Amino acid sequence: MTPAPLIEMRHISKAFPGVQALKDVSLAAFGSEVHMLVGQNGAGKSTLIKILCGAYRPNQGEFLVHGKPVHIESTRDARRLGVAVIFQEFSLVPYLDIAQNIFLGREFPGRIPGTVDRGRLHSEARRILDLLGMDVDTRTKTHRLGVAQQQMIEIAKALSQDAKVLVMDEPTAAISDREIERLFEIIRKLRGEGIAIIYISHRMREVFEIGDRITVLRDGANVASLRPSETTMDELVRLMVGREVDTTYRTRFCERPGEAVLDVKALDTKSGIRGANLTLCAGEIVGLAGLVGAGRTELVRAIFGADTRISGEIFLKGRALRGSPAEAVRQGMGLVPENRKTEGLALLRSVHDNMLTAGLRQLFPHGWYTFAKAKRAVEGLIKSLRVVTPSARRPARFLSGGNQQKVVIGKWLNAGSKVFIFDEPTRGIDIGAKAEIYKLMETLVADGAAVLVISSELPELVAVCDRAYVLRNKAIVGELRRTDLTEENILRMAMQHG
Amino acid sequence: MGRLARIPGVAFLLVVLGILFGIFAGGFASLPNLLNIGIQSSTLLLLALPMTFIIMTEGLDLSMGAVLGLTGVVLASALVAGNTLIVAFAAALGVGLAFGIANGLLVVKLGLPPFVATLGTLGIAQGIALVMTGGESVAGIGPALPKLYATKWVGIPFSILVAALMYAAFHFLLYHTRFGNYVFAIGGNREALVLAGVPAGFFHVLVYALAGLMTGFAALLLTGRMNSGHPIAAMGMEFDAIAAVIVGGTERQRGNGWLPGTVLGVLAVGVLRNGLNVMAIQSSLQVASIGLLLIVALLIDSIRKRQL
Amino acid sequence: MKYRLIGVALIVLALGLSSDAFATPSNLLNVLRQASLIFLSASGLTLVIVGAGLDLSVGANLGLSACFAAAAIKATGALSSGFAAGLACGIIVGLLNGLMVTKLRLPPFIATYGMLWMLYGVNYWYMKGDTIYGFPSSFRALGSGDLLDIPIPVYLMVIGLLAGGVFTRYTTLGHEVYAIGANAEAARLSGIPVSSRLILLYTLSGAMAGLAGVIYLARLNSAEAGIGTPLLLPAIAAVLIGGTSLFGGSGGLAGTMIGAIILTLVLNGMNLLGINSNWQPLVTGVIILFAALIDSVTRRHAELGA
Amino acid sequence: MTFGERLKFPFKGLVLLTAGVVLAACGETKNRETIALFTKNQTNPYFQTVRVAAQAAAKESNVDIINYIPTSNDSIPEQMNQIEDAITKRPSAVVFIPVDSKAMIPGVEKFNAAGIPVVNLIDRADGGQFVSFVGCDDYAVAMNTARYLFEKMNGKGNVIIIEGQGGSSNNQKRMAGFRKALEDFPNVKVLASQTGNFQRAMALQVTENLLQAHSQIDGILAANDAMALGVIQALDAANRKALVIGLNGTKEAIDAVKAGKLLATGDCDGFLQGCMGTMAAVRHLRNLPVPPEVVFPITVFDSTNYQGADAPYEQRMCPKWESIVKD
Repeated sequence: MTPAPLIEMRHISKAFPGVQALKDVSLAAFGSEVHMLVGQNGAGKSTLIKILCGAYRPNQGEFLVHGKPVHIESTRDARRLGVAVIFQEFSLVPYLDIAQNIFLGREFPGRIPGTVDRGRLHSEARRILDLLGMDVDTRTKTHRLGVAQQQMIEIAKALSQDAKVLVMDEPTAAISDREIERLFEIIRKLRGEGIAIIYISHRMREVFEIGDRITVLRDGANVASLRPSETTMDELVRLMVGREVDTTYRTRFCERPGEAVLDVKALDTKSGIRGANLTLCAGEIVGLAGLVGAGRTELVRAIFGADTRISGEIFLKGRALRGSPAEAVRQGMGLVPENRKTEGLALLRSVHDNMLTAGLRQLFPHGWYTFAKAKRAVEGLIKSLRVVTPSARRPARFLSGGNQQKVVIGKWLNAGSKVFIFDEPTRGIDIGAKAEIYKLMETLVADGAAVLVISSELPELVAVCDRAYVLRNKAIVGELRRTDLTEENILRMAMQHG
Repeated sequence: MGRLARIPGVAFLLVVLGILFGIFAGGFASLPNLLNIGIQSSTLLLLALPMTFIIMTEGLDLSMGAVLGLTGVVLASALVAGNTLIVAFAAALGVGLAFGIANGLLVVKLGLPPFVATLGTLGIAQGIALVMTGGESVAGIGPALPKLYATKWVGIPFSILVAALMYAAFHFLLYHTRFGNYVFAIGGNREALVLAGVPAGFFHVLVYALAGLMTGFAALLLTGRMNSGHPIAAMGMEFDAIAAVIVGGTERQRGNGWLPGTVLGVLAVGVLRNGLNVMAIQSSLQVASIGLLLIVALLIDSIRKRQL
Repeated sequence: MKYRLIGVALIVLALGLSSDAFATPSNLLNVLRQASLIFLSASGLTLVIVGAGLDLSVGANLGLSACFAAAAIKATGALSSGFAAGLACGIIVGLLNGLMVTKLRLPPFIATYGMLWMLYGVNYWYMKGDTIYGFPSSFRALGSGDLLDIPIPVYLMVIGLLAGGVFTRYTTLGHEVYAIGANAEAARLSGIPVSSRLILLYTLSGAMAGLAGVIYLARLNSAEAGIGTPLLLPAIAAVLIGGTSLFGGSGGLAGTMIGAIILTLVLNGMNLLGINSNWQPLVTGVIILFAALIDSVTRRHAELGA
Repeated sequence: MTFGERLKFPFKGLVLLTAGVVLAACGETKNRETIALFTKNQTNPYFQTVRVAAQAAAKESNVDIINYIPTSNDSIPEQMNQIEDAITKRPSAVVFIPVDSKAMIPGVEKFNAAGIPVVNLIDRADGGQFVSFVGCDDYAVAMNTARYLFEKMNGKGNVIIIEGQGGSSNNQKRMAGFRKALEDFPNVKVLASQTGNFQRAMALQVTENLLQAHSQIDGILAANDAMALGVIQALDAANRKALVIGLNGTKEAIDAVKAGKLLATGDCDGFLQGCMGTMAAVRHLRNLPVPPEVVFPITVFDSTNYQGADAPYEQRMCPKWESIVKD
């Protein structure tokens, strides 16, 4: 008889205007267990954990702690019951220091009412940081910390609530493999201390590496709850997507690449890239692999002209680029940036307007904008890219991650780009949409375009690229042809020290 | 090292202006003149302190000048009607607080953009003040306020004392209380504050209420200084306060506030105006040099930011 | 937008009922003439705000352009030189604002607020407190004359409105401005040359302020250093009442025209009803809040409904 | 980036820039007596004439004039600051036009406390000790000019009044003068009384609106010349006729009288007051007798008697003190 769950949610339903987010969902968190919660975007995962931590209130459903019914009306109730959540967007205040961030809203009262007992605040923070093996000064302002350190502060925040149930929403999305390893060590340690961990992830490898139990959500309903040992990756994907998803992202590889479309020679940039050489031919999908911080984004931003270049040459279809995004776009280059929401789209504007942002000069060379032509171009792309949206007038804000990415790609198709740069195109996108995006890359390349893609998902890189460059601390350290393009080779090159 | 990188361009400007005026403007560096600068800048500082909190929470308050005019007139009229200074001051604080809370509710609860909401309350406050007084200044406020305003403690005039006390209070509020943490949080990551179970809306309204309250204190100084209340005496002071805060290094994004910078900003404007007056510089040049000061101070910051 | 039209209609109705002199065609034309001046000075500013910027130097720029235009006409006697001087001054100031915001990366609030003070300084120095007055009636007709008994400034407003409408809807440039306003970094990474577009916007704002200065000179038949000062807040109020959001990416010139008309209706109504003008800031403040409340309610409704 | 480096970079460019600005304008001589002249704002030509006159009078009696003009027009706190800053310079005497008659009393008391003699010019302050008040009697000038208008309207008809800025004392006195004149002409009917804030543009707009409301307006009283000229613009635009009067007797108004557009303007001439105010201060410094009040005879310039008053100010000379002050 497995022990009673620390906390349990039963028959939870939640509806937002126009959408039934959760239908009769149950979830149990058992002590000393990592409970993986998987499902596509929009399956209701984040809604479920927001209900668990009291940010949302369910329409129906009940909460049980050790089998006894309880009420969770607010984040305070959840915290009282020992539930702590780490969301994907960090909940850190940049200009407060680490201790102030950890105890935000739960400061130790000082002598004078309303004040904070700073001594105790910092000593407690120090204690928790030592627990996590972080030697950073608790007085450092968090805007000075790297992404990985901020991740650790989020965990410290949860531990400071001596949480019995720790919920983590895609914690490894933005950190390096070394840091992921460190995170898993801490998770195993917490599990050992009897803490129940609910772990949301898109990365199949993590599910099997650390998961003790898996719950699959699809379209707001429980689909399955099983042990990793009882299932395989393909079965999980099928459960999540509810239909057969051929994860074969790429059918035909490029045998005879066309002429060199992009040629980068001895590129040095202010952002730290040193002596990068790179070529990209028409019809090819070339990968850029490397650990977080290896400089892949810095490299492509310099190629695109978004960051300043110190020295070196960039040739696009034979023409030397002086180095501004406007010039790069005019010459047919398009960048699908790392963070869609801040650099790829204007969230408040409609799908229609977003899709036209880059292609205005291309569609209307003489400067006169006509609605009819614009509408035709956008409607065509919505159909061909299968963008799921009630109308072209809908603000981009209301689209799912996958559809937003398609709008960005549509933007570049409108601009007639021939060289596409994808920076982490499938981050935060569910399995179904991932496959579509890679299929899109294939059709682009088939029409003679060239694609340079950055991805931290090594299995995807291996499955999609004709060849790949590997970067390590801001320099290209090697190139892997199709034949020896394997995850092991990539990791070995990316991690080689010295 | 964090502290040093923090010093805004205006600090250097202040030092340079001080040295130059000390040399060229006879009598500038004398104690009475420095006290003058202190007195002249104290009212503006009372407005700039809460304005720092507002700008840190990505807000703006255009109504402070007009509300100061109104609270000044309320204070003067209450005194003329024979009330004691305490009662009159309480009335002024009440009116200021009411407008502060109104601004807060409009911006936080009704979601109006701060520029628009406070432009609206600017008109309302100015309108009430004008209608109350028919545009005339309110005189005959009796001896109580002037006596208080003229008091000195260890040679330090009343207005500088009030300004110093208020700075200490705001410094304590921002850096030593929970409320201060929440001001950083509202500007830096409001979502996180809500998720931490803190009533972020309440504290956000409090930020605007504080600004309204401070116009009551500023009214004490302004009416004391003029020995009368005037409906539109403080028009335009809110722009000077905003400029002083921004020049002082506080940024609208990410809750990057620095209270000492605001003091530097206020003093820079005060030193420049006083120095040019003492040197009897041609008035049109005085006007242009204020604009120049603002732009040069920001220029230094933007160049340094690009270097780091 | 339709809420604002209803707002205008309501005010016209209320004032028409309470004062018989109000609803006469000549008074309404008179209101249009006065509104067109606010519209002209606010039209360039509208586009800057659509591009998520701000231009506080509009009033001071208008005043300086008027003074230079006046001096030019007096010196050369040719009206065209007046236009040239006014526009040139406006354009140069706009260009400087644009360069400060883009190349020097100064926050627009402070850059244009600093420019405001510097322009006043130059204006006081240039005019030394004097007035330039007395201009040929052909020039004065620009401000106070009629054509087919419609005030000439109204034609300018209509032309400005049409030009603005064409620019924002039917030119790629106009769409780029909305893109920059909504998300400048995304626009830059979409190949839109953000800096040069912003410089164009600020220059345009300066040019319109310069043009408004010349028309103001024609209307007043004299130029002094301070004529621009009281015009900044009404221009900004007109843009905000018109529904153009300060966060950028939305709104337009049609809204600004309605905002200008609402503001003028208020003063016109109060003069006719003999209400003491001390009430004027109060009424304007209430209208600004009312227009903003309509906006936030409709936007919130749209969000929930979508 | 050590602190030294950081200081080095901005310091160089910065010092040159600011030093250049400040140095270009300084260089005051110390020895001669100095008179601090406080005027209300930068833009109203009326105060420019006062400044020009004061300069002329000062040159005659070789004293120096230092001008204190608020950067934002009619700003009370700023004039208060300028008073304190002026005291540090220890001027020999002060000629003072208060921005507000009540709010500036503490300022005048600061001069008195510092032992600096003050001549109150144009706007009578409601407190503080003065060597003398020099100015025209707003009340009487307004009354006479209004009477002149009503006589020209042979005592009947409709008029509208365009008021000055609410807070200023000379506006209150001028309105009182208009009201007194109205009492003597019972069947002159006031259709409306609205403010133009002493600004030409506002007066123009207000008049445009009032012309719509009232079809029959025979006379328009404006509290100063700038507004009167705005009224004239409105009348021209609406091609309406009305008898317009203004106050102050500025050169532009005199030209309008010459051109027949303006019926008359009450003489409260800035130039004369600038001269007499400065001379009063100089006489006091030379301990020559100065009467507590120097109020000018009231003349109403109309199409007949404007000669002499229309010469440009630069060429005009200050009259002899004795020609004005008959003790």
